[in-house]
Amino acid sequence: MTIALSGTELGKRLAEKFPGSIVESIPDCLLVNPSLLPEVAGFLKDIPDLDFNYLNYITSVDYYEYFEVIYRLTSTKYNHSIVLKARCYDRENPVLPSVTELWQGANFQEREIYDLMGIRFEGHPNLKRLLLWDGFAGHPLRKDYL
Amino acid sequence: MAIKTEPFVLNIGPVHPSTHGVFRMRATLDGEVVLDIEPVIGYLHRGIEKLAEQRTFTGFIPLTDRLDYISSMSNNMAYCMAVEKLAGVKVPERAQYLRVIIAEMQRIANHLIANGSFLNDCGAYFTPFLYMFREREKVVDLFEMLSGQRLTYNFMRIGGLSQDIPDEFLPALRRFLDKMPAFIDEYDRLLKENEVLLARTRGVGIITAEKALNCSISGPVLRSTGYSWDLRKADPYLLYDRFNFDVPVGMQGDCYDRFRVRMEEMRQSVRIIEQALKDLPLKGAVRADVPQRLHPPKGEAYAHIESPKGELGFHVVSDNSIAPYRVHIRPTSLLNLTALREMVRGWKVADLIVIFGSIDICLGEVDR
Amino acid sequence: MMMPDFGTGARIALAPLPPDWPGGFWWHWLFFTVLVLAFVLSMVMGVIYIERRVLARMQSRLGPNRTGPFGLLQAVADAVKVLIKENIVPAAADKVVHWLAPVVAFAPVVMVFAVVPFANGALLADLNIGILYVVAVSSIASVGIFMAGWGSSNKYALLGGMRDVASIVSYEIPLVLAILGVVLVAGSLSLNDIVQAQQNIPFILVQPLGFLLFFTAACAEINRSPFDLLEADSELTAGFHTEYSGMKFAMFYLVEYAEALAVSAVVATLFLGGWQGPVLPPWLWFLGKVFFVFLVMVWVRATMPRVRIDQLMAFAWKCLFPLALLNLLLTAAEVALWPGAMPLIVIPINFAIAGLLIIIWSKFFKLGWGRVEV
Amino acid sequence: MSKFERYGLGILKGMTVTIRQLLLRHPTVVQYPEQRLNTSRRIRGNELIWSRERCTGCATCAKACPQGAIEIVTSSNTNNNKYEVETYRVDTGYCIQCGLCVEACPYDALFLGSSYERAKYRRGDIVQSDDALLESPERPASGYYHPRLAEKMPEQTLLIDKITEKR
Repeated sequence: MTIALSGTELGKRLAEKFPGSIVESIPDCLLVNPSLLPEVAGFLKDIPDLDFNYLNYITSVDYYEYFEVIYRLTSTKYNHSIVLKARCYDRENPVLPSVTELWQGANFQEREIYDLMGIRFEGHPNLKRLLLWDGFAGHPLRKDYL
Repeated sequence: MAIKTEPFVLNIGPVHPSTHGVFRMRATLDGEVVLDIEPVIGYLHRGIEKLAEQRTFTGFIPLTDRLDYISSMSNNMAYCMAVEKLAGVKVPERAQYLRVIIAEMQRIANHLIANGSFLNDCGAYFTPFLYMFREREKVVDLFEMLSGQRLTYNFMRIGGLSQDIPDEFLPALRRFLDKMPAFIDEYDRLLKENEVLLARTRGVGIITAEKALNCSISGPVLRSTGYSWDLRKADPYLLYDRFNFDVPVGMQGDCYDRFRVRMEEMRQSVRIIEQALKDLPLKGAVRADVPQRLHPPKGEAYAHIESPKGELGFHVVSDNSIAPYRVHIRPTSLLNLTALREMVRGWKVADLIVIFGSIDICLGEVDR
Repeated sequence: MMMPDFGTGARIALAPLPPDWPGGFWWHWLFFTVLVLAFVLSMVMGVIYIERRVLARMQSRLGPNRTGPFGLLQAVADAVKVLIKENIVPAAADKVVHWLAPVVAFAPVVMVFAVVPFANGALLADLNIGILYVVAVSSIASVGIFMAGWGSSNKYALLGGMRDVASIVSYEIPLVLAILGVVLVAGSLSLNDIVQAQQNIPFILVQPLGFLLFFTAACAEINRSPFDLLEADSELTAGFHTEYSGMKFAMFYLVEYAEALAVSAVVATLFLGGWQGPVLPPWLWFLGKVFFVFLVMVWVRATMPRVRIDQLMAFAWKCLFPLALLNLLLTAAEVALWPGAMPLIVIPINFAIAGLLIIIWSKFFKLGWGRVEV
Repeated sequence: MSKFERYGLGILKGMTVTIRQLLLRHPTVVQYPEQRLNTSRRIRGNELIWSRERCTGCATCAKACPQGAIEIVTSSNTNNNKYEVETYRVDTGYCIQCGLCVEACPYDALFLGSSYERAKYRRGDIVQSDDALLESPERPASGYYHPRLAEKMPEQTLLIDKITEKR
């Protein structure tokens, strides 16, 4: 059984290591400060006793006030998982750092999120629209897209 | 003096016999050698995730059929499991057993198509393809008996199955199971040791386990690298912890291993179904009491299953209305394509097709 | 009746040629040319029918069964359909080459049948260099195929044409070397003489390795599966004839099967004793053998995956070519040192040598992998 | 490096399978227009079948339809305190035969058709309403979600029970 790690415990550890990186830590997930996301994700991936080597998926949800990007990480070695969340409050030009460097599997998914939700991922090697064609007006998965 | 050559761009797809749908690759070739490819997808994009936001929780189930249309039952099941997790619905045991049986039947059907079209891509002129379709037809017949349709089953419901199985289903399934292993042996006899197939697929398109994990690859493609990661074992959903089965893994992660892993998985699926049939409760409800206009509490849930192609998951967000606030589908096929570029570089055009075929994608799921 | 002598140099008495057709040489020529053409075209329909039905049955299907009794007229119906189809020439195509290609491909295939004996002496031209003529003429078809690939201005077609040229050039060599073994044993280049030399023992028993080499190389030469790279439908959509439609496509289709028929006829002539056989009339024996060889081709096609282009070339140069050279050497040695050898001794020896060589070469010869660092 | 380790024996092994299929087995083929198989008892066929008598006009089906293909217009009849269905219209072109409306109907007034060759020549014909939706000999109802109806239907022909045909 994949154990869902408690966000509160991991959050404490991360807050010590990277001050200001954790906005909120609840049992279900860790809410990460977007500016420190690559550091936190890299720590989670590289530290031997966590070893989150597998990125299940990235998705994004539009909550009107902010965009929430959700990362689910799994360690295939220890068989545990954690959910990271990052929020973008800027609706006009939402930007998040890319995690493609850490997990290549993020490549297509970040492009998809850029395409459908309009969140730009900085540091992505090839940030183009994935599903829709270039020049498509708007980002369909936003709640205000009609 | 060396001859001056320059690479040329070959456009493969979106309409091409072996891109399994409307996948397009811009391949840069040096003679026959693939220097680089750029996958272009989106030709089948229907905006299913957006459509979900305008449908009720139940009303979205028929649309999940259209994701990976080769294995619709798995899609239905994954979505229903996510909503069940969200709404806290307890599925009756009989329904869970039936779900296991159906999911494994679906795995057999999917792997038959995957291997058949893979061998067809290798150039075996339709013989293995048609042999495998013949067996798949039998599975589809059984699904037709259950759900009334042959491709878009729409059989799972939130809290169980849409209807109980008909009386003639179990004897028919038993007859199918009795014959299936012999047919798998026949496929093995047909091409498993064929020298030409070995030459074409051994060592071709190798991917290492670390690379595969880093690229979020799952399913038979990951297991072919020798890394045993199967959600049925790693994160047992339904009743998979009650069954005794093996997870076949490959040796080095080449096309031949992927082919072999799928063949072995079919054998294991037959094993699982036989065990499930033994334990299946003969009477009992197949559907929990779920209101037709379900509105789960506010929150989000993610449920994943080991679909035939890999980890298929649904991330469902609810805002306590009758429609999901957001549905995200973890697209197995799309993520399995992540490493395609690394896998095909330096191989020939013919290998490009073989490697692509061995990944076994379904464009309905890639583009959604 | 003479005993077959394995290349002792003694001339085999030529059977009397059939009487000249009244009206002189040109009438004779015209009549038999038309006859051979008609034969080829009708036989091609036959082999298309056989291929489709047998392949279908091997694939657990029925095959064409709607037009005519047992679907016998399917090829006719297809021909009529294809005749009334629109002829599409791509705008960027080299028009002349595009037009000429099917003709260039078709003509030499029919010409092969000029020297194939249907019965004793029943052949259009009893060339004393018959087999050389077959080899020379049959490879012209690849010029037509390359013209089609080049003239279509289509990348798939070009790749297909390139593959064809590469494979033809490579496979011509083992093909000829395998034929040379037969020629050494028979002591003649004329196909009729070769058939007559097989009166008691067909050469497949005397030359088992030569037969395998010839059959493989010929399959590659005419692009039958598993060497059907130039129209590899899963890779190159339709290869060289991607841009062809209507009757020009039908010509290529015809070429494909006429080539298969020609190779079957040559195999039957060289290795299976041609028209020789008891009881039944010679032409029936010949046809039966041709169809049998063709059936084997269909059988192989139903089973085998396709090889890759570099494996195709490697197979020709690293496997078939040395084996063919060895075969030629051994045959020459046998013929020179042991001219009057009893066939009963030679046959097992040759089979043993063939088996041994194949096993040894299997150890040496490797396929697969082959990634190029880019 | 992989090699021809089995000297072509693997190829010969494969060829025995194909020749066995040619000589010993029957093709697995159904000659469709002449030879028809019994479809599933629960077949979700081409058209929706509606029962005017049982329908109360509650519009549960219209709400359950994920495609919005069902349109229902009712008027209230004050005399006997009842809804009356004025129009029941299905756009078959939108219909995906998911069967959710049949499941949703609380009065068993909806059925899926069990016929499957119901292509239309005109676009107008695919929008069906009222009397065109009733059950008729060309439009038999299927047993989907109606077990009692399913029992009466002929048993499904299964490929497992060997559908073969001699040449």
